[in-house]
Amino acid sequence: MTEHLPALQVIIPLLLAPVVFLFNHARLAWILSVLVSWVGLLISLSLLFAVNDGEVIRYEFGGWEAPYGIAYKVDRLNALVLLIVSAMAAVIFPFSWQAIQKEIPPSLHVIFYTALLLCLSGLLGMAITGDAFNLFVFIEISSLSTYTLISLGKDRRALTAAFQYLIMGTIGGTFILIGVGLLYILTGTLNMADLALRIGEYEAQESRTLQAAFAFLVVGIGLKLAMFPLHLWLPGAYANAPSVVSAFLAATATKVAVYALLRFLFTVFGADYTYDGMHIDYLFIPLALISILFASIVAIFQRGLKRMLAYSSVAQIGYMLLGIGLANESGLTAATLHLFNHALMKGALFLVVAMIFFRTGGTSMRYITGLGKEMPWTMAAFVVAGLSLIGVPLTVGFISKWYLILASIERGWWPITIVVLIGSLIAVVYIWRVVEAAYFKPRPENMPPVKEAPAGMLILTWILVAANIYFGVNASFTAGIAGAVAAELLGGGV
Amino acid sequence: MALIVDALSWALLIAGVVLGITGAIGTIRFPDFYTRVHASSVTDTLCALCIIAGLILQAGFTLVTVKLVFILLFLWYTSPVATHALVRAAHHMGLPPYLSNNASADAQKGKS
Amino acid sequence: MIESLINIILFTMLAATSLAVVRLHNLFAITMLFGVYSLLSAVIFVELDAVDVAFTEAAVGAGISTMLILSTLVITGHHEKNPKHGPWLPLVVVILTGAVLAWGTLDMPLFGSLDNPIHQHVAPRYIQDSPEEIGIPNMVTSVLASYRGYDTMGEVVVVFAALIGVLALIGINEKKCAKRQYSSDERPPRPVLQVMSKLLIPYIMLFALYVQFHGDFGPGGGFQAGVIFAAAIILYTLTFSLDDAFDLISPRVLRPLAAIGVLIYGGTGIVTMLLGGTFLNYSVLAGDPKSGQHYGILAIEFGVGLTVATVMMLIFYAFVSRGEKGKVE
Amino acid sequence: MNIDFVGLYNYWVVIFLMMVGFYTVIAYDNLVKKVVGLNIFQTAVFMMYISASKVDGGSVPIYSESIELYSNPLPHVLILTAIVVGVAITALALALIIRIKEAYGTINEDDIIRMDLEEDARRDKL
Repeated sequence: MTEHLPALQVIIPLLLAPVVFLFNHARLAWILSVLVSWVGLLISLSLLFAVNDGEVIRYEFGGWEAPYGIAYKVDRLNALVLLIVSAMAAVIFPFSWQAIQKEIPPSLHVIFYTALLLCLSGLLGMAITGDAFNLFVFIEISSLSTYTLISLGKDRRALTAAFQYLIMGTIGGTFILIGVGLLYILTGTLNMADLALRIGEYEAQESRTLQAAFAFLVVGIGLKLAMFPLHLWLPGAYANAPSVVSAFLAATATKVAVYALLRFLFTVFGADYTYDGMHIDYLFIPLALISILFASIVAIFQRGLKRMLAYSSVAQIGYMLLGIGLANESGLTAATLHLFNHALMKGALFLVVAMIFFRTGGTSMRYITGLGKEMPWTMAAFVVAGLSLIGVPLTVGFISKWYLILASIERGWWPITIVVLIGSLIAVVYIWRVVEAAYFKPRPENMPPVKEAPAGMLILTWILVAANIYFGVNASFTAGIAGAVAAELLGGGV
Repeated sequence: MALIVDALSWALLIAGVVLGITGAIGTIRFPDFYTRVHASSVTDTLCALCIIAGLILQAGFTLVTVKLVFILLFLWYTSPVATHALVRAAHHMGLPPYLSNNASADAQKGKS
Repeated sequence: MIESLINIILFTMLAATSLAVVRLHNLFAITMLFGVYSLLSAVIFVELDAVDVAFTEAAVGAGISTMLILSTLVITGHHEKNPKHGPWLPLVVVILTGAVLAWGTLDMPLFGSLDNPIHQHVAPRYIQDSPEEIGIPNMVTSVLASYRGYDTMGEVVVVFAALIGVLALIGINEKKCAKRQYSSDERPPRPVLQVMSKLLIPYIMLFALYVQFHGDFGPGGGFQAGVIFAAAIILYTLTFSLDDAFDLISPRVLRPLAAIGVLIYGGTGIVTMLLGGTFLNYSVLAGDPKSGQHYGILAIEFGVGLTVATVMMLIFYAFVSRGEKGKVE
Repeated sequence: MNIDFVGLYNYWVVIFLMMVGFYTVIAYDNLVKKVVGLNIFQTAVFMMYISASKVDGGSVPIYSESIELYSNPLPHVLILTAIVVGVAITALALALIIRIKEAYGTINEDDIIRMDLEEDARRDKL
């Protein structure tokens, strides 16, 4: 059965979604989803270990060889992203049961889990496929289920947020479809590896059609990953979705989109064309710097905790784009590493938010005030994950920023270092606002007393918090993979 | 013989096209909803007959002929019903027909 | 020459229709014009040899989409407010983007030329070998169901995901109306419509079955068949009433069927895996690869048809019951 | 540069349609109209793929012994999938619009934004 692992990674959650819907029993749906997420984690771990020495696993659907049929191709980058998605699912799915009891009406629990499984399989399918059109199909599976999940939020704004995301996401998806179509018109193939081989001729000619395809793909994927001027959907969506959904999306969805960007820029178009032909660094570096500063500052002024973290996500995506823009191995290592690290910290932070909502019924500053004494473990988790977000040494956040600073110095652009540091300082400000409210202000009189969050939820959150510290202290495993991925991406080749 | 069939078929096709255009012009130019529906029904009936008959003559007697005849039958079956449903719905919504000169003001109001 | 002329005229008509859609303010009129736009697209698809696509566009764009927009308008009202801000900024953005794109097309491979790379690399294999390898004449069905069968499975899952979304958002209100079908003044009997649609519905269903099973030889397949089958039930609902339709096919029956359709598709893949092939490799289903392909395609097309038909009916039920009976309790 | 009008006309109309759809999405406030615009935008892309699949003198890609030249079947398959994705998105968007109408009483984006801002202002007073 081991040769089927790449297919099983996606197919198990994909087919369990209708099964869950068929049984129509909420608790069973949850148990099945949790089992699936754990099996998925095992599969992605074994895939990662299988490809860690540089081997590439291929899987051909329908038995048709690569350019004729659809093929999966797993290398280190795929395996890392698969691990991020399935690890986050493995923590967040068990967490979800208690969290949704207060946020989603019971009649919709089965539908919630069906949509969650579809979203998981969509993201996994995006991260593993080696076929450009298949990527589009899985983008749409994950997007449709994401719109559904966001609209389940309690406030009516969840509806408008979902609608706005639907419009922008569909435009993004259609742009990707146009980009893929133009590539197909030029080369006659849809397989990414095959595209990479056949595209060289047009790169040399400076074909306008190829440039258009490049632009469409960057803008389309940029919409999906909330690249700075295209990020407008993200704050509303994360702020109004049910907390578990925010946690899952913040930890995985944008990461997979960044992966898709890396795949197109480096595997399909190749590093030479991306940097020397299209000068993507001149686009990404300014955008990244603006988004780091702008989104971080906006985050300070947010009333709600979720909205604040959402803007912080936009800033963090800026760090990843900066890593890509710096165009050297350390920069790409930083970007790849930050995929993993940001998933850990944002996952932990949003789970804390979910616990606060679970106990207090709200997440704006009013509800957080004085919580330090009432929910000590929850707030402690927030502090540690917050330190990681700032980039304090011994946390994962520090490792990513370390590589970024290294990359900017290598490139000789030391002012960028200063911007990265300023970004961290602003992060200190917005994390401190929460800490100050929680620890140094008394609980308002009119708020009802609260208890500590349930042990099960706490344990799962602290697993992520512990991972923040573990991979911050011992970064050799993640940095090793990220470094190898960066070398592979820059070296071109498939 | 082939020439006669061809000529006949082209005559039918051209007649069909003329009827179709007549219907289209009527749909745009007639004064109110009910008369417009009346104009458009020309395209569903005689125009469709002429064009399909013309096509049958072009295709010769094969399986395609049978299919074309079926299309014509279903068209004749469904479009009067659809027109009926349309007009009936309009009538129930209270859209007054365009009658004589003193009623025309009301019709204009109903349309806008 | 005459072909290029037809092509240019049709495309120009399409552009004109799209402009008309944008400039109107009555949403009912916009919806109907959008249906016209879809039908016109379908005609263009036929003219460009894409008969399967034309079939789907006619059934989906002109049929289902228009239907859904109309049933939404029943709830939301159909008058558009005049926009308060001026159209200039978006217009400038759009014209600039369009100009850049048009500049980008100038070195595109020209329309219709056989030398284009798109016709050279992968496509000839499908055209030359698929009648031999798969054993069915319709190449679109071969590619859809076998070479790129995994994409089609994704497509079925997308349809299923849409159902999940619609059920999560508006649900289906199964509560019966208190016998108002034929007695009240606002909904008088409709003898002509009811008799005629009773006569028509069996033929529509028969045609759906024909499209389902004839998809190997001519245009058609599970998706189109599913939509046509759903259209029969939609016609019944419109001419009789939602309660009658619920009596005929209850949403409680349809919901599990929608999931089962996806599972039939995926299950076929699992079976091929267990028999030693890769996922969706139908060749292992029988001793002879060609008949294996045949069985596989039959099975998955059935799954597609089942899911699409049930999902379309359920989505329609959800929209109409929201309009007629209000919120789900 | 010598521009081939007939060979590129389809792509220009595709761009025109895309821009019409795009304009409808960004310039109008009515949510239903936005969805219609989105559909036009998507249909434009379908046209692009299908135009590229056509071979002059080619025939419908259904095998027959008397036919030599066929149009390319692969874009047809891709667009079948894309059409289905399009209708799925339309259904979901319309369901969202119904809920928005019930929650806000309007489907005009300007009004919705205004109501949200007013709500924010009320919450600030708390």
